[in-house]
Amino acid sequence: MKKIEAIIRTGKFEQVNKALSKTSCKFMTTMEVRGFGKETIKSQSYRGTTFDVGFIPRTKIEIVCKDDELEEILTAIKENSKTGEVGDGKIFVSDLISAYRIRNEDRDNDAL
Amino acid sequence: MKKIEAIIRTGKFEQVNKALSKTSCKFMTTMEVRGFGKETIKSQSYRGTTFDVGFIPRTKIEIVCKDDELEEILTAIKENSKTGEVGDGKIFVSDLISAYRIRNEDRDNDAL
Amino acid sequence: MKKIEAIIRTGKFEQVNKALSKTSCKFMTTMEVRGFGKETIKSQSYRGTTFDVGFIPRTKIEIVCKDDELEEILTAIKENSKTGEVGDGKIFVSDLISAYRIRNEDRDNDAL
Amino acid sequence: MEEVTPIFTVHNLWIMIATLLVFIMHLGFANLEIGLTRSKNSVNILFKNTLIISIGILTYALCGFNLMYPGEAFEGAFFGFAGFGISLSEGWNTPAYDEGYTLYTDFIFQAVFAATAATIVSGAVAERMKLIAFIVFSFLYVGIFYPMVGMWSWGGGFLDTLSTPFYDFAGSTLVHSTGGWAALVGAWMLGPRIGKYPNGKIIPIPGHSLPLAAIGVFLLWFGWFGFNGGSVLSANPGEVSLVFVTTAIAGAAGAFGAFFASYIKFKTNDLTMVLNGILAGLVSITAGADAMGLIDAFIIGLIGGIIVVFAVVFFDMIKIDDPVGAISVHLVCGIWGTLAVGIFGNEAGWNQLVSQLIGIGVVGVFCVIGSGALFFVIKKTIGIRVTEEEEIEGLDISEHKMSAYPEFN
Amino acid sequence: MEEVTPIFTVHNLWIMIATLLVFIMHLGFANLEIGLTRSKNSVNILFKNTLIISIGILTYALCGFNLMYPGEAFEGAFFGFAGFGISLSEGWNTPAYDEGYTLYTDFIFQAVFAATAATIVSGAVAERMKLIAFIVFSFLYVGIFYPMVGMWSWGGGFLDTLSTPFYDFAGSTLVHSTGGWAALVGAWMLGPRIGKYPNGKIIPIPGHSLPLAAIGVFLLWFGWFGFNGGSVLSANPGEVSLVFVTTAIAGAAGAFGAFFASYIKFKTNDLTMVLNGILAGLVSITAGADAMGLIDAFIIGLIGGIIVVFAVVFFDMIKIDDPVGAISVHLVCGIWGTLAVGIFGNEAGWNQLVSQLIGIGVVGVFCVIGSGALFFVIKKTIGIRVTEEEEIEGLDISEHKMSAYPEFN
Amino acid sequence: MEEVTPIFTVHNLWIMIATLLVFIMHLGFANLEIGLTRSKNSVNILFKNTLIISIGILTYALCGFNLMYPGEAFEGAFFGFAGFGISLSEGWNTPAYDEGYTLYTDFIFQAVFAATAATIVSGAVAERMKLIAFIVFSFLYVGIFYPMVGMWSWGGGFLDTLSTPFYDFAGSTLVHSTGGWAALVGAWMLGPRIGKYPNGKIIPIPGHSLPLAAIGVFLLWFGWFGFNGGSVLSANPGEVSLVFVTTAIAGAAGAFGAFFASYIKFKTNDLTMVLNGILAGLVSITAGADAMGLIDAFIIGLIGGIIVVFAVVFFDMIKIDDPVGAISVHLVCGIWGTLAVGIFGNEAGWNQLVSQLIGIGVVGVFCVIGSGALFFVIKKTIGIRVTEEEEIEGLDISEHKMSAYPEFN
Ligand SMILES: Nc1ncnc2c1ncn2[C@@H]1O[C@H](COP(=O)(O)OP(=O)(O)O)[C@@H](O)[C@H]1O
Ligand SMILES: Nc1ncnc2c1ncn2[C@@H]1O[C@H](COP(=O)(O)OP(=O)(O)O)[C@@H](O)[C@H]1O
Ligand SMILES: Nc1ncnc2c1ncn2[C@@H]1O[C@H](COP(=O)(O)OP(=O)(O)O)[C@@H](O)[C@H]1O
Repeated sequence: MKKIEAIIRTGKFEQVNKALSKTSCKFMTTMEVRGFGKETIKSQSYRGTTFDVGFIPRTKIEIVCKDDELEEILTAIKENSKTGEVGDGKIFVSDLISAYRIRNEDRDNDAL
Repeated sequence: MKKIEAIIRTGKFEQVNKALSKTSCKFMTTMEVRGFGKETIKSQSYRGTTFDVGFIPRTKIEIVCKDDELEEILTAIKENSKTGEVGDGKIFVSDLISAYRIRNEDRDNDAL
Repeated sequence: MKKIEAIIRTGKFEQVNKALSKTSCKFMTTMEVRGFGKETIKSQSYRGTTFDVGFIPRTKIEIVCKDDELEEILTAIKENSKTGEVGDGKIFVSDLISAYRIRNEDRDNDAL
Repeated sequence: MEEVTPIFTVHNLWIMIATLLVFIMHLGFANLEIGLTRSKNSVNILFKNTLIISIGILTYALCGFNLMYPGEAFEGAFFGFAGFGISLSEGWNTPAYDEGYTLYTDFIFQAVFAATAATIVSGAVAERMKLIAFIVFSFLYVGIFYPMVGMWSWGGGFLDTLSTPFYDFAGSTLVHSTGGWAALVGAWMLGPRIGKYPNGKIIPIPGHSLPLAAIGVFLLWFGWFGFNGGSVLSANPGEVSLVFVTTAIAGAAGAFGAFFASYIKFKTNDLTMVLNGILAGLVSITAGADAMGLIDAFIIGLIGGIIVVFAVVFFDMIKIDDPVGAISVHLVCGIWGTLAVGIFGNEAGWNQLVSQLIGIGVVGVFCVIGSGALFFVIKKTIGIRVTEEEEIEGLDISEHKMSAYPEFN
Repeated sequence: MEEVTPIFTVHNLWIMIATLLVFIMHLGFANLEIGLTRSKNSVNILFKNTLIISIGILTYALCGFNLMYPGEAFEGAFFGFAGFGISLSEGWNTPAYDEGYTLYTDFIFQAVFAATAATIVSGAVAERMKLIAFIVFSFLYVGIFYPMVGMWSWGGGFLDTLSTPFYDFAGSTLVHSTGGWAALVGAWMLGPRIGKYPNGKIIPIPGHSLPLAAIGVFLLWFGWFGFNGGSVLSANPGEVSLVFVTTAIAGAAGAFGAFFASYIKFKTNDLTMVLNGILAGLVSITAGADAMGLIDAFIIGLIGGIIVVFAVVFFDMIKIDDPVGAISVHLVCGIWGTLAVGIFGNEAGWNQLVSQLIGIGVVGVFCVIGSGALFFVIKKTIGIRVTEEEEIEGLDISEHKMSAYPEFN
Repeated sequence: MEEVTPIFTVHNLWIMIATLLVFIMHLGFANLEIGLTRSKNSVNILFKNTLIISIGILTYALCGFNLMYPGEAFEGAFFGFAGFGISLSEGWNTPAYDEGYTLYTDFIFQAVFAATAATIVSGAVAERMKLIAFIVFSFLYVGIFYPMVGMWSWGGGFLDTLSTPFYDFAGSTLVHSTGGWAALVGAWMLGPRIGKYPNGKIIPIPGHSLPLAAIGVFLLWFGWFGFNGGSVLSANPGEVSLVFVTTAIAGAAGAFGAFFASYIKFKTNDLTMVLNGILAGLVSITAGADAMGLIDAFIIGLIGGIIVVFAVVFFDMIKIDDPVGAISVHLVCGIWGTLAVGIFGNEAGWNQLVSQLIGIGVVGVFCVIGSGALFFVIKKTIGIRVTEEEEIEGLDISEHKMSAYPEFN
């Protein structure tokens, strides 16, 4: 099993979500995060002073999948979250030891 | 050391929290996440149009523990977050290389 | 590649951020989390009843870095998030299999 | 037919403006109630509060007005009814109807008052009562029970023909306690919200927006100048300005009463208690706002503010779960304010105190039985409380399929 | 020179207070509009709404007042203008000017009305129109088009000199439809918000704060008593109190109309529909608030509340994206209310109905062409819609470099 | 004893209504202040603002009223006091007391004014001043210093007996600058909020809710019609309606002044600047609201709106941290408005300008010394600023153990 963590543009989420629903990935968990990176930050202004907010709101997607599903999912995310501009984000993959479905006794690959 | 990531029903959090406090797990980090999965989504309605919000608010628990504490903690989470209905959530376990306590020089198992 | 997850005092974030910008870490992702731990919780009060909120708002920093950058980054975080009081937080390190830059075809170390 | 004189026009204008001030109190109630409850029930509360004012106006036109003011034929009676609808008597728009207002002004001023009684209940049963059950309850309580009680004193009924008539200037008992008793019965019959009193402990359920709660209280205080000031039923400069001053002082004293009481008791500067303290002071002065001096008003308000702190604690102790403190504010301070008329100010005296006790008692018994019967019948028929699952999910989604703040949770 | 009598002072006082009530409606509009849209556009909306009221007051002083009330010389005309600025006629502050108010009271009451027309448009074009385009539009629409239309009936123009004069008491057509037509044209020319109608489906874009929306509606209802009540143009007790009652009843009936209609149609208790229903009832009664009985007001409001539900669905069906329902409320119910004057109440009759139709038609044609031309010229010159990127990011950041709730997102 | 005439009743009614309008300004101040600060301090601010209005009413009854209006015996004096409490003179509720109002109306109108002075300070010292220190300050500043200053001009004191009396119609100096000077001294003595000026840079600390800030400004503008209009001290149609118009125009012009100034200076459409601009226009017109023509009002407001933008920048430059811009709005524009009386309108002239300068100077010196002494004594005794840790955590938790929005952070 692999764990995919993708940090993407919040505005691209809908598109990625739609693309993923056509892959073997049927589950995911997302959260709002703040990205600090190379991206060009839009500066804000308040009462005459301009300031950089320093971060950009991003969406993080976490998916745990079987090893053989990995490529398909990675491709779906990459293709659909891409604009080609700086700030498109990153995808990280790591190993998972075990997985459990809380509802019943399913484990590991069965639990996904 | 192992890292446990559990995605559970937000409404079950209190119960899990109470159960965990009776295990050797004395620390955890939680965050609000959005779960996309098999669960039956309650549809919402706005000005005459019904729509699926697509996700369900879930709570994610992250716990880093010693290898020998793993089972106990897993059991506590599983038993207390279970309703038996679709949507109960998942638990994922992965390996950890090292851990540090910021306050002092404790490392790895000592730092937990 | 290594993945660093640091859970720090929210009030220390600015300082850590500034320190990190002087290391080879140029990217990170942060999120608001709730920490349950040994920290002394300030109790709140509402309409005559005192209660413990049970958690403390914390900031979680996630950084993926090359293996040889690890120490430098860890040191920067540790030194700048420390107060010496209970509740300073933890840093966890785990292994990463692969990384991708969404914008182009960069992989792994190149993608960071 | 009498002429429309300048003075009649002024008096009438003031009562119309007082109507607006009482109207905006409903926004105050709505804000206070959503502020002191969780965001997962805000749509439900706004829905209820929006309908209550509408129900109040419509039922009062249908029957309430003629139940409350059935006319001289029913003097000293327990019940009277002058028929459905509002019929225009001759001279309805001249001083022949009343020195201070036209028939329609009279009606609309009383109508916005009426809805108040149900709004008070709304706060106490919040976060767990079924929408449809609450709507049915409001229709009947505002349309029938409230005007019946009002008739006893303001409509010339039996409390008004006691040898020393029961004195309730702007409704500490007739409005606030009438709502408060039903709030008590409702909160008791519903039982507490899930998680409020687990294993006998008290777990606070903090309201989701104290700014909204504070906005609510400011608007209520603002409107109260119309609630009390309009009850003079004319723009008489001396009387209305006295009522303004007593209302202002009692509210301010209530704030300090609650501030000190909660600081001494809990060692904390609890904003929600100060907000309740202001309302407590206002409810307390309502029965005698035109009969008190400045120092009387100060003492009455101060004591009201102190009482409300202990009342909130008391109801928590006996496990009556009242999310916004409506019972403590409107019932307990309503009783205190009504009694205060017999103790302080122009009307003070043993006879008056006895009449006040009679009024409080009769209204209390009637409201408890009346609202109890209503709630009971509703419970047995359409059901009164949402399911546990619905309550945990929040009434906004379960009753309305909507979220109050869709972007924030 | 005539003397300042007590009765003149009362009348004038009421119109000044009505001015304040209409003024606070602008806060109501602002709250409703930000409540029903996304938080990423709230600063933009508040900016627009803050400027609109300022624009209304300033342009009305510059030319609006003298366009709308050019004086007897232009009786029966289509256009008239008495020159820039406000000049003080002799006796401007005595009954010689008018039995009910001074010149300045007249001016300021009319000025706060004027801004309403542009505010209505604001809601329909929200979340995608360029700030500068909207400001330019408001200046011209409020400063020139609105007073021209108003002149036709209220200023003694040709609609007022029909054999059966067009009857629009407080402006169902002259204010609400005038705003509503421009809202329709604007929403149509702009096209829908990104993501509202993908592939022909309707995807709701929920407003970010229903509490703010509800506060807005309460404030609007509150202010409407001044909008309608002030339009009596004196404090006449009988007339103003009647208007209060019809306004209250129509609003309440509108709430129930929308409640039932949306429950039957969608099986849901939709708060936003009930809120729109109240406004629908209020817009509907506005044209005949002084000419209806209580039952008339109830029926008119109820139908208004029902209509608005179907209108919202209809405009979504034809893909006119109106975030707050402004077109349904102000245009559709404005038309309904204007027609209702020919059907119910004192003025009812065929001749009246024909006059109402003429008025509706003429105003409609003029406003569609006028606002269409305005929007077209603006589109071709400074551009009318923000870029796709700006819209997705939100107008707060792209137009103002600010965030409405910097801590929450 | 003189009779209660219709005209007396109207005048008195208007002053009572103006009282309500000024009262609701306190809700406006509260909203503006929490909107422009961080959510971790909202409970604290609401607590302060709720107590200030209560403190204002109570201290004004205790001694303020009799300090401010000590009676003819103290004509031309620097200090006078007619004893504690409010004693009812004979004829207090007839024109014998005053042609325009009863004693109680007079008292309550002045009392709600009084609290304004402390509220202004509240904004400038927000997010770092100790609660108890602020409460003690408010008691003394509102109870003693404010009425002393007011007495000099409105109470017949020495500024009123200058050969050309100092002219401050509704209090640009007597209310706004009096608050503003203390705001300046307080903000200076407290020092800036942590993180506002690190290493000499300016780091903006954005307010957490611009919708609340905008609601606040709308309510303030609304209330200002009572603040200025009530200061006519009668319902005189010509005078009050003129004041309404100048107040409306100055506020609108202030919005545009700030809009243009901040756009030209910063190339941004800053909502907070436009909001401050409206208030700037209003403060500026306050001193001469009854003495200006429409064009005067426009110019005064416009300049006020421009000034406020530069003032905000200036105070940031000299590192006086004023979270809501209170000093810029109330002090700087208060001075401008007071001077404007000598430059524009009926009172303009060299002598008047000199008197205005004297008034501004004397009040300034007195308020700086007075509030400085007060703050100093408080600092040395109970302490004035919360600890660094408390400030970072937020005053809501550290001073109140509560969170304003417990669900959202
Ligand atoms: N090494 C990293 N560790 C953690 N988060 C990262 C890392 N690199 C990028 N991110 C996240 O991804 C977001 C986009 O990254 P960025 O480098 O700007 O994309 P790109 O390289 O395509 O321009 C960042 O805002 C940050 O949240
Ligand atoms: N493979 C996965 N990767 C990431 N998150 C997942 C995965 N599977 C489930 N989840 C999370 O767990 C939640 C509940 O999962 P679900 O499959 O509905 O539970 P069950 O299988 O018990 O019905 C989902 O909403 C999602 O947030
Ligand atoms: N084993 C753990 N697993 C997950 N999160 C942890 C763990 N230990 C600590 N944390 C997080 O770190 C925060 C601070 O930890 P704490 O133990 O109080 O620090 P310290 O040991 O320095 O006093 C906790 O609130 C929690 O969020």
